Amino acid sequence: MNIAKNMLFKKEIIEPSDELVKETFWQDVFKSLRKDRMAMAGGTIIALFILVAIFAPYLAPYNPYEVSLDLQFQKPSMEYWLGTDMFGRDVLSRIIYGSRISLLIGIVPSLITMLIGIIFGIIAGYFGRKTDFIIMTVSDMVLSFPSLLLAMVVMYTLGASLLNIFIALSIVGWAGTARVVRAQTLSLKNKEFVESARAIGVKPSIIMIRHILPNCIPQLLVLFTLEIPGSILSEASLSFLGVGAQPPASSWGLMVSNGKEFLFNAPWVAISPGIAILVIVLAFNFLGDGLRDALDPYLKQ
Amino acid sequence: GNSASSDKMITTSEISDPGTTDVQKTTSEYTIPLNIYDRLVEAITVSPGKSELVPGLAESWEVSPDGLKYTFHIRKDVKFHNGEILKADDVLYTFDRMLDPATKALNTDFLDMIAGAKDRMDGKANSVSGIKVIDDNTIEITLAKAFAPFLANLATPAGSIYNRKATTEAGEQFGIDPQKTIGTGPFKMKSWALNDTVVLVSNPDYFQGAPKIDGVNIKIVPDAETNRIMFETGKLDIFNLSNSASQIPQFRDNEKWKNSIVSGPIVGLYYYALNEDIKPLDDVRIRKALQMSIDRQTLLDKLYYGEGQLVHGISPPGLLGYNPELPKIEYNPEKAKQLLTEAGYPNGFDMEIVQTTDSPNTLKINEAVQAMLQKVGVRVKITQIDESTYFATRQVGKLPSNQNEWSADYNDPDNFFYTFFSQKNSKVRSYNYNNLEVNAKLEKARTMVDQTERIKLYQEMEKTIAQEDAAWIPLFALNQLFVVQPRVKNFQVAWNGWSSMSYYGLEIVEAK
Amino acid sequence: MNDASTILEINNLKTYFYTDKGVVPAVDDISIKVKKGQIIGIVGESGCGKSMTSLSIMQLIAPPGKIAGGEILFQNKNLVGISKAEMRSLRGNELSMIFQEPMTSLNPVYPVGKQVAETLLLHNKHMKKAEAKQKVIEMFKMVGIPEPEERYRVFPHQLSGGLRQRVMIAMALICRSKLLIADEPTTALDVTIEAQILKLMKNLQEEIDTSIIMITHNLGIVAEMCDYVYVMYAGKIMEQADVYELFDHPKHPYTEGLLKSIPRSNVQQNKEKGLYSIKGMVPNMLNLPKGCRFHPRCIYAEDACREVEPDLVDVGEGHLVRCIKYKN
Amino acid sequence: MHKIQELGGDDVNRVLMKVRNVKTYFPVEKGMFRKKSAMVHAVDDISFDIYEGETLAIVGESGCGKSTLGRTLLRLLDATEGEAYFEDQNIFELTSKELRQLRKQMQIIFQDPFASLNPRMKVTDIIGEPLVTHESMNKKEKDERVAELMEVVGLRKTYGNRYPHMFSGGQRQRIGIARALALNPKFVVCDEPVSALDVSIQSQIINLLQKLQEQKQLTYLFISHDLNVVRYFSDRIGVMFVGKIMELGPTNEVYDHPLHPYTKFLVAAAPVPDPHERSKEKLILEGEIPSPINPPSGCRFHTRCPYVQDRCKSQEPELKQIEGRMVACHYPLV
Amino acid sequence: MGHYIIRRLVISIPVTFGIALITFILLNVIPGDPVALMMKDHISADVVARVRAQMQLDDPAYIRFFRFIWNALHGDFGVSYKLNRSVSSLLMDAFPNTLILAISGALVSWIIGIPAGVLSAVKKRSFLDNSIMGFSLLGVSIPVFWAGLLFQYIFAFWLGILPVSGFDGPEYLIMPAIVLGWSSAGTISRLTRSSLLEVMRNDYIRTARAKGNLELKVVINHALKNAMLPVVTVMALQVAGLLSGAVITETVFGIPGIGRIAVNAIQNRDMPLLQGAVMFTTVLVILGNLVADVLYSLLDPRIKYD
Ligand SMILES: Nc1ncnc2c1ncn2[C@@H]1O[C@H](COP(=O)(O)OP(=O)(O)OP(=O)(O)O)[C@@H](O)[C@H]1O
Ligand SMILES: Nc1ncnc2c1ncn2[C@@H]1O[C@H](COP(=O)(O)OP(=O)(O)OP(=O)(O)O)[C@@H](O)[C@H]1O
Ligand SMILES: [Mg+2]
Ligand SMILES: [Mg+2]
Repeated sequence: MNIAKNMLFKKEIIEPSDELVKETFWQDVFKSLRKDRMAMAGGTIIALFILVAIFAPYLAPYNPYEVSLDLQFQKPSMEYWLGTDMFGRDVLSRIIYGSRISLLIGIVPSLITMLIGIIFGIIAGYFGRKTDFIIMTVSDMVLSFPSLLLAMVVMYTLGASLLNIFIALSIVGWAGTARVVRAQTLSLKNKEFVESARAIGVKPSIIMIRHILPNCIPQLLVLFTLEIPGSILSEASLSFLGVGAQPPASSWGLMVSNGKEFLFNAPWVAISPGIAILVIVLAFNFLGDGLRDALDPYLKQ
Repeated sequence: GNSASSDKMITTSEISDPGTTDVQKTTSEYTIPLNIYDRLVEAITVSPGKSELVPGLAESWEVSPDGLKYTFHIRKDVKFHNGEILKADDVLYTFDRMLDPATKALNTDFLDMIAGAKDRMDGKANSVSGIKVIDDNTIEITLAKAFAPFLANLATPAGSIYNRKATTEAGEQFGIDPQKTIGTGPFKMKSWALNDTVVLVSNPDYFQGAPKIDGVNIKIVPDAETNRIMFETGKLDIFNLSNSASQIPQFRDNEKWKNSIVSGPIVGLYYYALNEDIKPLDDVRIRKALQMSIDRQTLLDKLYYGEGQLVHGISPPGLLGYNPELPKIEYNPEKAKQLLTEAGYPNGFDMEIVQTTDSPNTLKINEAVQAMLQKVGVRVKITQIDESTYFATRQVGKLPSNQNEWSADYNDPDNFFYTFFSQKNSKVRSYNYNNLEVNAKLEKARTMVDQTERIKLYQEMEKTIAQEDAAWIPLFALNQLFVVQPRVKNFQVAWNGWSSMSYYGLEIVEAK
Repeated sequence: MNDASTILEINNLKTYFYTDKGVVPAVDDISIKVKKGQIIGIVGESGCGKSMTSLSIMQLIAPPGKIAGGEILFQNKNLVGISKAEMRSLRGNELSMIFQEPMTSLNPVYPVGKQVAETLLLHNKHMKKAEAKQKVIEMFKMVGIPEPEERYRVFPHQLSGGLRQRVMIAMALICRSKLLIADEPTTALDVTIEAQILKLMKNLQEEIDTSIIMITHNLGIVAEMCDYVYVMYAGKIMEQADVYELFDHPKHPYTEGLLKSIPRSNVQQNKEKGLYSIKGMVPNMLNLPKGCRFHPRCIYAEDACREVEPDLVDVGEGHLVRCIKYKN
Repeated sequence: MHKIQELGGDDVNRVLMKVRNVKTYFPVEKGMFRKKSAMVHAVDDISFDIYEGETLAIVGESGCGKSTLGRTLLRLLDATEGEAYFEDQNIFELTSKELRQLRKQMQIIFQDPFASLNPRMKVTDIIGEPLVTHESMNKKEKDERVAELMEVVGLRKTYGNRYPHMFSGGQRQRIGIARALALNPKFVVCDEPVSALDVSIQSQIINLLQKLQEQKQLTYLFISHDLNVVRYFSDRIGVMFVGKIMELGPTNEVYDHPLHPYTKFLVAAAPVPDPHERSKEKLILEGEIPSPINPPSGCRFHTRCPYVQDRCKSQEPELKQIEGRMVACHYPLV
Repeated sequence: MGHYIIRRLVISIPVTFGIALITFILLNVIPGDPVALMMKDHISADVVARVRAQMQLDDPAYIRFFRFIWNALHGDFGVSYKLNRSVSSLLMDAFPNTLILAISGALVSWIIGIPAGVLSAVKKRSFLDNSIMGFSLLGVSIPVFWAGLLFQYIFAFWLGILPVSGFDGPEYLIMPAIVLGWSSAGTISRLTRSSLLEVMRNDYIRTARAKGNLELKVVINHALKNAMLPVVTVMALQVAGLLSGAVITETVFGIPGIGRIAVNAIQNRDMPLLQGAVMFTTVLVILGNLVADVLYSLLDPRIKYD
């Protein structure tokens, strides 16, 4: 039998054969996400609500702020699909407009939380030692401070306003994110590709941005989708305690807590925003769970 | 068994825990003090919304013609809950304690007109020169200046009389520890689980005879809906609708309950305060315009289901010197706009209304008013701030416009007029209303002895303040509504509202 | 072929994975026979279906995988389609398995002794715990675990890799199984420890007289341990022969390539020439090449190879090859 | 700069790297709470030279400190003690700026082709990262250089904008090699570059490494536990055991005539791919590898050594020169 | 272990101190005035000024802070402005109620959450999984004050089988515990599910199957104990969190607990009380953390603290 002769210096090109997976990471995730019916339902609902929020002025049948006490507590009818509240304002229109504030309250603090959490988490995880100790001690403080109380204190300190709700919820939330990011960073820090970047002489700041952060994203994404419903519910609680969204704005949380007292004589006032909260929170949860499942193999790589 | 249906205990509820029953250290939450202590003079409800001063621990008194010296003759047969006999010294002790700086009392305003009170409060004297014990049953109080409402003043819960021995022994625990909180009243404190229940039991030795009920359970139930469900399931005997006006139609239209509603006017009113330091509220035309742009009748009808009547001045119905003839403040948005234009604001202006964060009822009025003012072009921003900030800001005269309520502490116009518009108080209440003439008249009226003249002066001032100067926007006097279980008899709405509810007269008759 | 000495006979086994990207024929029509007391080897590169073959025998294929055809006769009983209860009574008892990763194959929260005893108790309903413990300790002694009494109580993390693998072996042999499947039992171990474990397995096999299926990608281990060898490539058996025959006269170009590409310590290799290497790489199982699945990498490939899939042909003395060059 | 005495070997070759008494210890973190009482003696007083252009292999069992040694020499880990001179520069004393400069000269190829490439970066960016970091190249120059590198390691250059997961293990290892070579280093640490690969792929990579060494005059520190590969690939070999070098010398000599008992057993333990060899009685080392936290007293190998003597238990043997090799044994097998 | 616990406690000192400081700063930048608040509508500038001085509120902030710390170190958290009682006794009185509520709420959430998590992990992505997850997430999604009202309406008003509000016996605990537990059952079930799914992928599960174990036994004996490790941590933290997080439940059901005290303290700018309540709950959370870690080490033989 004739063995191939000197193969060593033969020019050889390895074909990355087309049979190999061609999808990018996100295509792959999206593909497995698409099969998850609950997650897709969640995603669709969220998309719908976002559209509603964007096109609120076109969708709302009435001016949501228009008070006319003569129209107080109209039952749901053809004219007022979801009835009117004690000021005669159209509940449907208020829910439609409320989606703006509620989604903002869900998304903005979660974004801020993520941002702060990422920065502190990566820095703590990457540099370790004293930096880590300080950041983690502060985050311990935040975490051991009862979150609703902390939010309340902050709201009292800063006064009730939308911006301050964002701030309050972010102050409460960042510590959890920082922990997750830090843990992730700690595990990534010892990964060979990070070491390889160090071996090349890449600066720490760039390593953090280029190598560590993108690999935290799947985890962060899951966290993000689960943070949002948390914020929406926190705002409802804050509204219940009187420091949530401010009238005449109509956040769902505010509508629910205001409508609570009419639950017996005019149930429609509170039930429909309540259902809106329920639906969006469930939607985010299902999407988050679906994402987690879809990202699962990547979270553990 | 704490349930309402058992024995002869009445079960009621409060939204929040009073914290202390020492009236010297609180300026509200008087229900329990009213029932466990007595005062030298008592203000009783004689008919709905009407009150009268009657002898209490003092069986009689004399007032010197200049209105400066009061001599009280104290009953001989009164026993404190600890068995001590009431003596004039206890009265001296009580009043001195209020003024003693060590007490850190908050209610000193009720006694600071007594001669020597200021020195005592400032720590310059060890006793109050104006209070003298003549004998065990006689005490003489001298005022620094004549003060017409002094007697009515003493009839407020703040005038409750303590026992020297028990109170001294109790120290900081007085008013807190049920066993150490000793009064002479028809009920004794039995137990106190903070934020849960206060139990009062009847005092069989009460000098006017033991109450007909065994006692009162006062539940602390913060949530209004929970309150309602408790009442409907028989866990409460009395349900106060003032915290949930929205339930009024529910009960009014309910076959089971509609006959159990006890309603009555109270001497108190709702109003908007306007801060004249904030532009353009310094312009009387603007203030008048605001008065005219609020459809008060609709507010009353829609938010309070018509349970009350409009007020056009300062005195609510039932107050000494109430003037039913006062011209009406009309709802006239057209004229209001015209006034705004005259004042240089044809397109309206921006206005801030503040309120405390956890008062949903105020918020409702504010939201409705916001919409009404919007119609004349006034753009209202409702700011909710926490109570602490609210009062701190108000105290320095910087609080923007706000809606508020006031019910009488004592039945005298002074309690309204002076409280709001005197030079001293106008700032503290953030009106910054400075009509020197009115200020002088207010001070004068306090000291006047001739009641008829005095009332006339008040009615005159009322017109000036509320209508000519439009210093505030009076809204309405509301009825107080309660739903009461059928087994509870003799329930009466207190003349000045819930906070002074006496349980003494109640009876329980179990239906067969 | 039902002679008494055959303990396991796999005929035309197909284990497919039905994924959304397509069907993966992880095990594609393979036949294997194991005689009593025999050590057979299955070699092949990563992903060629070795583990799936063993898991198929154990009936532990998890969805989306499924046995798509063929039969697995264990002591003349077909395991494909057997009831779950019946299968459970075989597992760990007559049929047992050692896995590749001793580090993760033991439950971290139970003492190792207990884990071994569990197998015993599962298959001997009347056995007392104390008796089981006694047996486990004996077994521990047998697999060369020092201080077996103390070791009974320790947790997996307190043992080194070699000891853990011994525990795994003890677990597999505690019921004196007829057939032991060892899926890369030493891959995770160090050479010196590997030598210990291999020796141990060999000794035990002689003592207990079980048959062993040794799955590995290390030809050295095959040469040292096995009597008969199957070479797998992309789900199919490419060549099977007696171990001496295979190493001395490899017939399939793949086998040949594999043997040549190992740097040998006993043969003086000419460094200038470079190592022999098989070009290209293992095909994607979702998209197998037409014809012989090895042809893209085969230096002898002809046109015919690209068209027809060759059969496994017997070239005598139990030597079978799947290559177009050999026709009967 | 003081003169360092050179260790062993002939003086024909230039010394590229001098390693002197290097120790790398890790504090042990017990449980969740950090109590740093114990130390892992991962690399414990190691000295040797690396000659320009040679392949020095380090073999030893898992956990004996091979990777730690490699990483310490690249200063990816900080040494606890000792000195290491790369062309007369003590790399342990460089400032971080100097170090970044030096990184152009010395690179590393990792074992795990899956973990060593950032899964979120495209191949071009992975290979181009060293270029972007060190050379101010414009995009075009960079892309050209990357394409060139890809070709050198046998990757089709059109696949530059793919992600690592789209490649097989062998291809990924090639990407890692291209990245390591991007800056034309002199010295490359290969930390088990082929142990994760299948035999058929393994030989491709070994050939590639060999080709590159010849073309670019690279010096390799080749870490492996596969004795067959090492024997084939290296010029000299160092045998490590629990943080120490036991024997160091030219590959064939060490294999054919091991002086240290450990080397002898290690070589014997490797399974031979030849069934005819199996009838021979194998030399099998008993016992477990000792813990690097508490290495045995005296000679670290004494607990497993069949030739152990009393002296071995108490006195630690030094690495001495014997027959042109270095051995750390009181009783070498001469 | 003893050492470990002590050192952990030592480490938590800066955390506790920091929290005291943060609370103090937050409360001091707010313009409010506790005395003004105590007087409410009867406010009078003279009285406020006098009482403030009497209460030493006019001292510089740092003096007040260190006075507070100094007293706290001596076990004296001061006297509540609003309730006129010693903060320590207020907290100690409220604590048992909250503790009972928190524990029973947590129990409910475990009783719902853990089996739900297990079931949905075993039947992953099935209808059962989705509906169980849906149910436990429902608890998370409904605002607590709503769920509370709903329960009161159904069980107290309609069915009349449970008391509406108050805290006089075990029957009073049922609804609040369910409301509270349901609201956190989602977290537990989700965690159980993902943890179990992860554990089920492990090699030792395959080993357990290869031994001939029943699938149910594999899940319960082999997977669950491992899967519970992260869940237990969260469970211990959850109890700690519920101690202070039950504010709304306490309000709706009229339970005299720490949460309500704390909220009232915030509303009343009752500095000593809030400081006390926050310190108290912080210490509880820290202890909860510690308990979680200790439990973890008891369950997981791999972790030893010494
Ligand atoms: N869950 C799965 N889904 C799809 N394909 C799978 C799955 N599990 C295994 N496979 C495929 O089955 C084939 C055979 O895998 P198997 O584990 O038997 O390989 P192996 O020979 O044991 O490899 P290794 O040496 O890496 O253990 C692989 O190509 C793999 O892609
Ligand atoms: N960052 C670290 N922290 C603590 N200990 C470590 C660290 N890195 C390595 N070690 C320990 O140092 C010792 C040597 O590890 P090293 O990775 O150098 O071994 P190795 O010879 O490369 O082993 P392998 O063949 O498994 O790669 C081991 O006991 C290891 O557990
Ligand atoms: Mg396998
Ligand atoms: Mg290594």
